[in-house]
Amino acid sequence: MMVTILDIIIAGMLLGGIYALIAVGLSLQYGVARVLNIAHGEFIMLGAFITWTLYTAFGVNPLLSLALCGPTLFLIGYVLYIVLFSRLRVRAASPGAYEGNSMLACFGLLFIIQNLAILIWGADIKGYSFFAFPVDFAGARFAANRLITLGFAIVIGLVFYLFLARTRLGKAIRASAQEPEAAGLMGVNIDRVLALCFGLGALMAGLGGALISMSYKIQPTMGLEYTMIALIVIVLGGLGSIPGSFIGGFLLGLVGSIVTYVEPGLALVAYYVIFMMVLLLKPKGVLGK
Amino acid sequence: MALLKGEKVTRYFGGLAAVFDVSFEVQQGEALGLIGPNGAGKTTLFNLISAALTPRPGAIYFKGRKITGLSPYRICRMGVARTFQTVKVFPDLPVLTNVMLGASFGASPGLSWGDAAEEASEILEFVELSAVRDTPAGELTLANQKRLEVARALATRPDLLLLDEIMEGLNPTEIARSMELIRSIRGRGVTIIMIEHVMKAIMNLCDRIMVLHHGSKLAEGTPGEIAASDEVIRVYLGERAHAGS
Amino acid sequence: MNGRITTLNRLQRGIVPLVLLAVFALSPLVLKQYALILLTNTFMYIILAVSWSMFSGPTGYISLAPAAFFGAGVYTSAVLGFALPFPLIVITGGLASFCMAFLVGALTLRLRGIYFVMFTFGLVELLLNFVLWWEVTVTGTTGRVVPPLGNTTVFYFMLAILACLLLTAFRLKHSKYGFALQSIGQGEEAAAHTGIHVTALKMNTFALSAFFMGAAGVVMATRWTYIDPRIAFNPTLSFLPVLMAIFGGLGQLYGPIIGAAIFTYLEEFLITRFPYHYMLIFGITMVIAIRYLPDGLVGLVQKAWKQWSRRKHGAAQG
Amino acid sequence: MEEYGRKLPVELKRYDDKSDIGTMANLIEKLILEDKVDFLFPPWGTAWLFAAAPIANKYGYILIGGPGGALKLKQIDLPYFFQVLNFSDTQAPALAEIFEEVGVKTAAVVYRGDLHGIEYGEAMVPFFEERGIEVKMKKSYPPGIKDMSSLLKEADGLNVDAFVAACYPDGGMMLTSQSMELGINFNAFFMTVLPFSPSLFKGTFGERGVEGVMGGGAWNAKTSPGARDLVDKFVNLFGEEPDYWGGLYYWASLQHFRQAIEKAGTLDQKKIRDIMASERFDTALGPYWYDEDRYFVNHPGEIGQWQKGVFEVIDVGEKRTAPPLYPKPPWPKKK
Repeated sequence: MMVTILDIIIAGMLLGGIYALIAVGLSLQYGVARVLNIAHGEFIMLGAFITWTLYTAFGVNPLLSLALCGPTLFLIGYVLYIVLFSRLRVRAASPGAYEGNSMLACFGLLFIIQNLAILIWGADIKGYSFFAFPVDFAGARFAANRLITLGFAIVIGLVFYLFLARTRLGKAIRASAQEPEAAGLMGVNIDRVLALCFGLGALMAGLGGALISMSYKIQPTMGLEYTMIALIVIVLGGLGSIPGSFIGGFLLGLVGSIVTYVEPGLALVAYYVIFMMVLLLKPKGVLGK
Repeated sequence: MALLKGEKVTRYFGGLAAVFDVSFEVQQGEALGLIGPNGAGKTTLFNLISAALTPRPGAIYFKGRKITGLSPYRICRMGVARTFQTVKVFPDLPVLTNVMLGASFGASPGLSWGDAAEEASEILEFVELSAVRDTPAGELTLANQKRLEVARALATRPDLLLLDEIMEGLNPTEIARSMELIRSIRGRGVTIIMIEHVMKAIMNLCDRIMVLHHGSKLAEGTPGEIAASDEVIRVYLGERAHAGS
Repeated sequence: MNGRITTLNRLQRGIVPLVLLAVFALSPLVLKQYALILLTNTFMYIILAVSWSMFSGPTGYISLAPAAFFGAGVYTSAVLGFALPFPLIVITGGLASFCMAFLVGALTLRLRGIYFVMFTFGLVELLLNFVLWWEVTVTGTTGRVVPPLGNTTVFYFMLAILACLLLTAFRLKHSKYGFALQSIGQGEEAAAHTGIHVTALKMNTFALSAFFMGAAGVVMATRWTYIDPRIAFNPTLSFLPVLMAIFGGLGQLYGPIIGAAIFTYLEEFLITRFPYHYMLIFGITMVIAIRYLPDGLVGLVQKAWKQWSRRKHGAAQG
Repeated sequence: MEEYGRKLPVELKRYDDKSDIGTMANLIEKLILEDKVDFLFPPWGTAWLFAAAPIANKYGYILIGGPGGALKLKQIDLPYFFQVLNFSDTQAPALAEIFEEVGVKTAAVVYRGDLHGIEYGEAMVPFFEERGIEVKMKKSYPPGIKDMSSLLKEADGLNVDAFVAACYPDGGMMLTSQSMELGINFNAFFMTVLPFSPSLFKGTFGERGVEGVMGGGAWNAKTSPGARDLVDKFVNLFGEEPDYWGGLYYWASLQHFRQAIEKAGTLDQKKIRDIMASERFDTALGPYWYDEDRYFVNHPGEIGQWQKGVFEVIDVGEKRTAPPLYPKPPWPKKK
């Protein structure tokens, strides 16, 4: 069986599902809370390692761990925002200064979380087998765990989207994203909403990490790679746009799959070329006006 | 020859024409008032003249030379200086330095940093800000920040000065001082276009008035003619009254 | 009388750096080898931090590209090897970075805020991955051996670059262009309408700062002796200088210097005593610095000084 | 120590280079200049060795390149640098020989885009072709790749007998788990770095999972009495098996080093170096010596294969501890 076009497309979707999921969290954190969370990948890593630990030490089904990783990471994110970022926000002379400072603080967080993880889990590469068998699909063959990952990514993304679009809290979040001052006047506790957003971003990272650990090998230093991918995706989809991140994720997955097929060594180069081209030519994202 | 000439100047934002097909002429030494309801395209027109935006289509000539497509700093050095509707002083820099930058970069040829200090002191004297010359500009009162913007613009040795609502938010005493300032700037031979909602100032200071409405030129004439125009009163005052209600 | 005081001040100002330069120039005669190596290392970070803050300090454009410019120098060093006399390689490496920065500057004119930050960081990763691919598929190697120089030679080259940089940064900061850069940071639009050629000034300063980073890269490569794309374009070298500069304080020229010096010393101190907690402590310091020192260390000291002198003043009056 | 008339206490100083080459270079010089250590042990990783070797050599310090290294270092004259591992120049022909013996006709070669990958990737092809094995696919992949399924699928589509990867543990883990997940099985599955590590490889995929996988190395407890002793000691101490590539070689190189120091009776690096470069000593793996380029040559094996939980040496010739298992059994069915 030769590698077919369908093969490449589905492989791109599988990759894209993960990309989309990890980007949505970052997009929310930047789009609403205005924190460009460079430590996003570290939250993903935490989710992955919690799942790994639960599975290898206690035999907990990784899909069950999703229910634990999410809330844990949410709590960490929420507290971090209250303790660190809200203070930076209040103090900053301008929105630009806040974005700069909060990003640098995230770099600090990156080092802290990463090195704590190394102390706890060691620096080695880790992995486990879960749903590691092939599934034949439309004449092409894929790993079961990746299909599950894609399925969950889409479901989680949809639920999240509905939450933002339909619930009162979701509407408050979107109001804060568009006009923080007006939202404040309407009785929305802006600090709490922003903390909520940051926490939700971390929650998405935790879920993403748990899903990633099912089909990818994990390492305490894996974070930055995923952060960069998430960054590229949210730029592609337009900063702060949740549906944009989703579409951007699948787009990038597709590009990655195609380039990897032609010349694997150029996959990351292609990502960054796209990233910089979009920044230069369509800074509002490929979907933006 | 007119100092400044606009030919069918147009600018769209999205599908909306902020300025549409406006032609105008300003003579050397003249003071032109630019009035119109909010959103009439006055500030957009300033942005087009000072090259913050490019007219599409349309052309603008300054001293007979086509200036459309040039960058803002070139236009400034050719002799067009401006102030901003929302003040844009350099807040952390001392008042004197704010003005020195204008003298050193905006004037043509630019002054050396040392000469710029002398020139800037003189201009601060002229706008009566000498007392606060070492204060960071951000710490000034709004009225003084507006004066500082005028000073910075003057330091570039302009032939044409664009003043965008420099009296907005000022109290009557400050407005009187501001009018005094504009008079003495005219005394230096500088041509002025001013956007202003303070009608008293426009009527007293300007030789001619142009009224913009929905991006188009509604009327043009001496203050007397404009004050007598029914259409202007209906559009301008009507909307003002409406906005105020 | 006023004039005499300023001349005296200027003289004093000139003497201090000259004395310092002389002290450092003579230090290889006195210092132990390892101290010299440490000093070289400190100089490298000072160069990166100061050249970064030369552009990013006044304009507020946070560039995460130092690793790209430094790496360009490192690679120049590796590619040219013995082909040219070393001082020429240093200049070539600096120029390579200069040109690259100029190009990047031209491309990123329209980008502001976070977009600029992301672009510059993307640049580092793009270069890293591209050079990696290029070396694998085109030249068929990834590692390059750099001819080593003696520790003392490396030290003098670093000192020379640092001296040139400080002189340049000082002259720039106190020239009209220095103030123009500040005005860009405080209101780019207003700066343009005040007659400042904003783009040219930004591009030139950005490129100038990259020159020194590149030159430092050339020199440092000879200490590392072996390099590959991952070593040359190490993203950490983008973050560290930024952090050092902010930690020290951007308002004054000596802020980044102090920041870099403290950080390198801290690194040396921590890494030998707490090897496994070093990066952790580093991260914590970073967060605390940003959380509690908005104007950096220098800002903190200045504030304390102001308060102290005010109190003293007040007491004298009362 | 004869020179001092007594045994000298040994103090170990170790620093963490936080995987940064600049820091590493500084720390090596700190050990030499500041701490004035008597002996230097190397950092982990090929690139790190590359940077450390010239520095140690500059100060006349012996450096035994245990963990990592490459043939490329031969190009530089470093009289104080000793290399312990076997490299592509012996492993590639040994693999080709095994492949010819078992009847491999076609192969796919993928390699990591770095020093290690390129060296092995380039080295294998001529040896394969010499023995009539057609290389139907040869591709590099970048470090940090996230998905290698297209490489596996392509090789599978070409119906090659052998899949050969010059990889590091990250890529090796991904290749193994993705072939399992995709149910792609080759008659021969070889990876340079990873299979030799019982903890990483066997520990992750299980004894049945790794059955039949080949890897660079190699030795096992059967190699010699000393080897069995090392395995026992290691298991006692750390609760896991040592790695079956360098593990025994480093151990033996240290025994060789110790005997050289004893014979020299001094801490003088030059004298010890001269003895190391010329003398044979008996070690855990048997006689141990370096050739004229200061490369250890008497390796107990080149290629290993997991068979029933043992990393068997399958080299053609007398080093072999078990015949190769070919074709490799299919991946175990997972729950």
